[in-house]
Amino acid sequence: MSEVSLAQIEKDTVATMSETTWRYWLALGIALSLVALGGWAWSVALRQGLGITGLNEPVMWGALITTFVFFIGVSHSGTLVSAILFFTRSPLRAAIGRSAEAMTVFTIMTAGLYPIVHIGRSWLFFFVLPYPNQRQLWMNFRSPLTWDVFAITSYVTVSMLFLYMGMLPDLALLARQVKSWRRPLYRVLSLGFSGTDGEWRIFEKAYPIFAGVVIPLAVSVHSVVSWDFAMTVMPGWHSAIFAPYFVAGAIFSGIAVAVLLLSGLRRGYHLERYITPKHFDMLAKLLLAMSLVMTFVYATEFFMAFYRGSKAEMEVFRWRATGTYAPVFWGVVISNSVAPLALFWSRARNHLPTLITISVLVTVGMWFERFLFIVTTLARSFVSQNWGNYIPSWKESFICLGGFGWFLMLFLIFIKLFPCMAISESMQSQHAVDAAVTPEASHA
Amino acid sequence: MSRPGRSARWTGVALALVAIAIAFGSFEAHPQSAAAPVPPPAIAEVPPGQPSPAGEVPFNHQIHAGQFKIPCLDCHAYADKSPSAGLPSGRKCMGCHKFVGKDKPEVQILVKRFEDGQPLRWERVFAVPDFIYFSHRMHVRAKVECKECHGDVAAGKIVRQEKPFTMGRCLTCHEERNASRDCLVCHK
Amino acid sequence: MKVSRRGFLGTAVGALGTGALAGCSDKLPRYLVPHAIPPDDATPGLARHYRTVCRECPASCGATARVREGRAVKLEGNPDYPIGRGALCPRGQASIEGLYAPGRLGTPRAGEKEIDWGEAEKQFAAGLQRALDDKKLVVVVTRPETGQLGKLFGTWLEALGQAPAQVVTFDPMDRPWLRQGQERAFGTALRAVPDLASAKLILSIGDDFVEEGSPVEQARAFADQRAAGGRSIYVGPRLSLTAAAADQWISVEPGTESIFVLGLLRQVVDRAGSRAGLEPGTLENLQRRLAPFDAATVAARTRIDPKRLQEVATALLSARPSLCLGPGRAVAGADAAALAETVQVLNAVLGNVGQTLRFFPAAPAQPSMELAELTRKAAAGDVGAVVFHHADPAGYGPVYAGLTGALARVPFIATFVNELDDTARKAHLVLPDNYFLENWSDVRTRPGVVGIQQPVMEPVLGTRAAADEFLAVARVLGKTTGLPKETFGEALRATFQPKEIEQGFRLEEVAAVVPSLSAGVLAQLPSVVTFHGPEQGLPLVIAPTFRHLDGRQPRSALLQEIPDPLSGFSWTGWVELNSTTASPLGLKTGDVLALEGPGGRCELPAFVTDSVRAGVAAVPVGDATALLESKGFIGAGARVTLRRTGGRVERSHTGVGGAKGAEKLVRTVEAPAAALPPAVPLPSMYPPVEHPVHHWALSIDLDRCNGCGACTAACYVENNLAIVGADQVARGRSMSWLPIMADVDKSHGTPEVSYLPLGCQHCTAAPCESVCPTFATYHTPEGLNAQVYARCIGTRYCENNCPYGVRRFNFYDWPRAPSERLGLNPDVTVRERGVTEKCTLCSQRIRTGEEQAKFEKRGLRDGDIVSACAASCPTQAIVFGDLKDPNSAIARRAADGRAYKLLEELNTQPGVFYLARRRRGST
Amino acid sequence: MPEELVAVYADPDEALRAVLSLRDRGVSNAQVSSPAAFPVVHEVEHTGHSRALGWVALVGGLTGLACATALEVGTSKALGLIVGGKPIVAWTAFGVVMFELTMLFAGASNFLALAIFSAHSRRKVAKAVRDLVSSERIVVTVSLAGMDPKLRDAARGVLGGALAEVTP
Repeated sequence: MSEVSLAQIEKDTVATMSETTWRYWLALGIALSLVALGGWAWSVALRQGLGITGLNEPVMWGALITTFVFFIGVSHSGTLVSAILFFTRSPLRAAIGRSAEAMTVFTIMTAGLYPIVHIGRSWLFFFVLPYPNQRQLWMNFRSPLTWDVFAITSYVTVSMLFLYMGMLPDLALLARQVKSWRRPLYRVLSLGFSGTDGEWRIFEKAYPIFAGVVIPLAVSVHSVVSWDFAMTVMPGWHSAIFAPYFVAGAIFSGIAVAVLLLSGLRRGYHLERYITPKHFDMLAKLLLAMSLVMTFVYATEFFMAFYRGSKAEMEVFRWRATGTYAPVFWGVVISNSVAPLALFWSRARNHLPTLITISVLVTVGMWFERFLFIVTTLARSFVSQNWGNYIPSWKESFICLGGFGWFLMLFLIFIKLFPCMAISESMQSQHAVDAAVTPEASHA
Repeated sequence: MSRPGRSARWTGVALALVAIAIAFGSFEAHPQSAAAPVPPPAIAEVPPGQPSPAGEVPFNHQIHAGQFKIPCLDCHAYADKSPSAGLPSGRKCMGCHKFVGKDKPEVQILVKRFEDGQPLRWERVFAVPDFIYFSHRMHVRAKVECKECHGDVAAGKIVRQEKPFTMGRCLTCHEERNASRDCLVCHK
Repeated sequence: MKVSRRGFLGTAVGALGTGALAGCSDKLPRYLVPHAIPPDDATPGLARHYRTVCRECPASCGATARVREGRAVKLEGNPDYPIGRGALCPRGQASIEGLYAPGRLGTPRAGEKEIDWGEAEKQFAAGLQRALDDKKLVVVVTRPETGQLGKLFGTWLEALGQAPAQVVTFDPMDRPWLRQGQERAFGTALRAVPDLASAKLILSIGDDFVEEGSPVEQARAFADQRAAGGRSIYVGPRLSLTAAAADQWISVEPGTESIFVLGLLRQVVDRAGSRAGLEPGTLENLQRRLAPFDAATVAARTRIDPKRLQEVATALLSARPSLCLGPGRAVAGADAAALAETVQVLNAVLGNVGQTLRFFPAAPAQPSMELAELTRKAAAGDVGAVVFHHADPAGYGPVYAGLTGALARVPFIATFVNELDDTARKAHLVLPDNYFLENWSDVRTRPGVVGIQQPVMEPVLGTRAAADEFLAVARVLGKTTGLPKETFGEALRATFQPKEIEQGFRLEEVAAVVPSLSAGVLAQLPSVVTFHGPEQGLPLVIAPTFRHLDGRQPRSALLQEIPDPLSGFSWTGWVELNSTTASPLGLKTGDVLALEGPGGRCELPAFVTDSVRAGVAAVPVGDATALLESKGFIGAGARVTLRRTGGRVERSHTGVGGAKGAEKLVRTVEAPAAALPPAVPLPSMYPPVEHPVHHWALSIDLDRCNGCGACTAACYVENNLAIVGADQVARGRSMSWLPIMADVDKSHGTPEVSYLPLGCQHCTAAPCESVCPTFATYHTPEGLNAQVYARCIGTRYCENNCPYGVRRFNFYDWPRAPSERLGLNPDVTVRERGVTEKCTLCSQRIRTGEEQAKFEKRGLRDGDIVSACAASCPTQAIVFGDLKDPNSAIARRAADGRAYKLLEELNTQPGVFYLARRRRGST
Repeated sequence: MPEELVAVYADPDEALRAVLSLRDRGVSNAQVSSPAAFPVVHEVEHTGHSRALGWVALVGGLTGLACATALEVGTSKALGLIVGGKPIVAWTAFGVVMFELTMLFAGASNFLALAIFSAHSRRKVAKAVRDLVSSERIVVTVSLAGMDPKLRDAARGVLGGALAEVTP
């Protein structure tokens, strides 16, 4: 970080909220269009039934569940990366932590919609919630879907609190600085936080505890989502590797999406001073590491299938690589395993267009990777008479696109309402940097 | 805010509107290849406590069951034999009304319909949803009083569903009487 | 003509009967309407059962109709009736659909105009009067009416002053060559009753007796024969259900089946002729006539291994008594009567006559007229009026083109129908008859058995009994000599005892006769089938299927919806081509082909398979009629050309099992008595689940199952399964709870096909249950895997975690016509969209049965409760019962060495178990 | 006569120097209000509930665990439905929801504790003073009430140039 005055940090951050460029409106317009499209498609599904999707007899889960798993995955790295950077005292966190956390909250809010969209009777979704009712009925706590309900609601609650907690000092600061309608909003939301030394002590004690809660929760959530599949008996799903595989995949896709969001923010709001090549370099290294992990997982899956000798499982994996979806499979291998290898070269890591390209590939690749393992298992399970195929219908794809629009919309609204960089934390780390440059100043 | 920014805002809004228009217009216009949209099935429920019209003849339970103390099973004759309790046939009504109450206008409707060989139509008051199997005869056999579910029909002129037929009520009673609480006992 | 299901829905249905009490649709009625005068025998809420006869085909199995609130809701077999013995075929199961079909006619029509019955009778009388005035013939064309109705037609004609013989029996699926062959072999007209069950070896010359004839009876007898260790050989061009159930399938060069049989006969006569008890002259005659058919010649002409012929002959000679049947439709050419004669000679030489082939004197022939004669006379303008009675020659395309054309010269045509058919479209007057479940009649399909068809409900629509209209018009004309004064039903009823009506039939003593071969037998040897039509075409093989059994496309949406078990096509016919025939043309299954035959053309999707002989094209009978020339019979002898249209038809499922890399679901044991290796109990973390009182279960014997699909159809009717239409079936959204899966084993050379009804396995450790978040599916204390629709939110997680893939999802609220709603089973709810459903083991029947037993203060007996599939299974392959009852039939089956469970290694502990198929290998 | 000295610093280091020199001179009751957790906030003597935070989270987590256990065992027993051949009380399966609720309750109680304890601790500093804080204003206050006059002077001396007028 170059020489930036503390006031400049605040000014630049406030600018992201108050100054609205044409790029912002364009992005918001696209987001809203996608939401409208997805909302319309969903309304058709609600009125007519899930027959409007491409789902069929063997393949009962498709693009909608893929999108759910994908967004849960993306949600992972935000909070997780932020919390891990916090514990490693990384100076990089200040600039990117907030957007990463916001990304988590909004992706999980998006992901949470999909189970509701994809069930046959969306209007009875409340059947999975624990509440005393006249039917005297409860949910089945043995079902991974029930675990999902708890895991996701816990995770979204905790992630929101985590985001909010980290934002308290900023909100307090802004409540005193900004005018207009924002002022009462920030005042209320800041919960009276004023930056007294006592509060800082409590804050600095509470925040690590919270971050400590967040990390295992984040790991558990994607494990639970993986258990939606691993707890079944289906070939290709029933595997102990699934939890770590999903967590790794989640971080992988999350980092890719974080790269895209950050580069967008940086470009849109000229935050080059804060979101620096160092950040991208770090993310690129992480991306590369996760890519290697994913490659290892893919190899392990195949190895296990053929080593174990289960006929059905061998067939699923053989078909995945050579059957109807073989082009998708090899596309996924290229985007998730081969393309990120370029990041071994520091020139690729520091060349933003390359990194963005790889991130886009990984984002798309991870969506299809989820699609593949969901669909190939279902289409090729035990009873060969039931083998089938699945292609998402247009309306179904619109609902999926709607999710991307929804996420983007929430994120864009967020950056207009709240600081997308941690002001307080940035000032703190800027000060630490300054102090390191002139050590005599701090220890006089 | 600069000028290009403002125009861009309108561009964005316009883009969204166009997208919505495309979404609703062009796609809706396509013929539905699949099944036609069918509204979710509604169960014609009579809300509890609502007085319900008594069909063609304003039948008075107060007189029949209250004043004259005619047992329920005399008219709802299948309640101890069949899952369905049944309504009295025209002939059954005429069994008495051949002789009594012939001057009353309600009875005259009955007599007229019977002589024409036409059935009477009654408004439904009590109903369980289609997915529920309820056997009157097993409940009569278990000595469940009619009024435990149907309320004191002899007390009012017009029968109304005083308490809702909720699953919780069924379950509580089944539990108290040690009857089966297996789902398939009632759900069909 | 294809019946579009969606097309049904716009049709308005007339006023429906009142008196309905129970709700059986998804919307409860607002009003309750009790009877003015209650029927004596009906209690609302309880089912009544009436014995009657199924009239879907001339086999006329006994049937029991279950009637709820005055509406027939399900047809079962009549367990006491000697022919069906409690089972029904899929057509019989689907027949109830016709009662509530949206296309049913309720009002008479004159041309396009709907008229009332008074006007209809007036026009009917006027048409007949004109014919009488013009001194022209009045002819009745009827479907086979073997009982008193058939006699009534003669009496009626006589009363009109016509010859009683002017009755034409129209039965396109009749196989007259079988009767003619018998008559030629034994010299007299006889009625043959084969006894399949006691034959040690059955040789079928293309006779698809599981599909045609009296399928329920024959299928059961065949299964019994197999169970008793009998063997069977099928000679024909196509692996039909019958061929698949047989131990060996031999396909000879198309058309040379007669050579094969002659060669076989020579082998048999050479080796055992002297011991056959034939008259010396006959034997000599046979030897002389059969001399040219030595093994080498036959092998060369039929293109089979010469050893094969000797093997078959040896098998026939060593397994006595045997039974030779045929020729069936698939191999019957113009000279089929001679081939049938040869087959009977074979039976006689093998000593089967009187053993497995019993003969009865043929019933005294009703005076009748041949169809050809009618055609001739009509064309000559001698016919003044034709009254059709459930006969639709125009529906068979070119086959009866002669008659159809000649009808144009008939001034008055009236027809009695249930639904508008092609003949009715040409008729001047269309009179809607009651459905057979609303009518009185009787049938004599078998010497000694009279089936009584009694109405089980009031007519749904404003139809009238055809017989009564015949009487009414006679009264209008004032010509009632010899005709009953009362209604036909009353007259018929008076001829039976009440007890007979209650049991649904009357038995009569008939003595069997043992005929001997006539001396001049085989005076004319059967010739090879000659194929007409385009030179470069392929011989056309007619494939009898359940769905197309009456030779037309079925009107029944249910029959259309159920896929053919081997080809996987539903809502369409198909053309079977061997892969060696199809691959040079680059054809794949589903490619639409235009077929051109001597009589016409049609378009059908290809089914590329090894289950048909190379170099032929096999087409289901309903589609094949469009290709045949006007010969008046449906059989072999046509040649068809194939041309690709570029279209595609997708199938409901990917096809059959047995693919490389697939799990093998059908298990087989070699040799009749062999058992499977005992299953190793798998360890579990959890204590075993107890079933305190009952453990309801299903067992399916794969050795008995022939894939007919009666269980599937019965399940549809019993459980209100939705019929989703061609488009949705092709998308894989069929709602069948018990589809028939085929398993093809090619490891022994010729493909061996087994059929596997695959419904919910009712696992004790069901993977579907533990994943449902709302407890919509769980394990009941009685061993069922229950599905509570009201609690289901449609996550479809259960469907994903079902290794058997038997759960179904309601993608839409499937449309049902208002009239179809009347036929719904009120004991089963209609599932709304977004809900998962699957086989419940007929939980409604279990509930009703248990309630009834409790109400009567008694225990349950084995057989008190039977699931719809088990009740309908013609071969008794499916048995339902309580595993906790050690004396139950199912408990005995569970102890069988062939018992196994599907995908046992997953430790799902299914409640449904299968008995392995017995493989006997080839001869 | 103001009861409180209020000094405003633009530079966190200056504020730190001021606080340190106040401490050197025996003034120990200085309070700092800062927009960020600069080192200066750690140099002030502190009394508060921060130690209790961990315990609150622990208790919250245990409450969540207890709630989950009660919910799962209680409802499963009440329904008594057998699914998948598993026991009614299936601990392995119940573990997941127990974990999730433990974490949820721990996090939520930690957050609540933060809100409550912060509110409690900031009552020592006047609101008008807190409102001065901004990115360029770090406020150091010294309460003069009951203070030795010598120390008052020392404090005034240290804070001298940075003193601001505050109208309460």
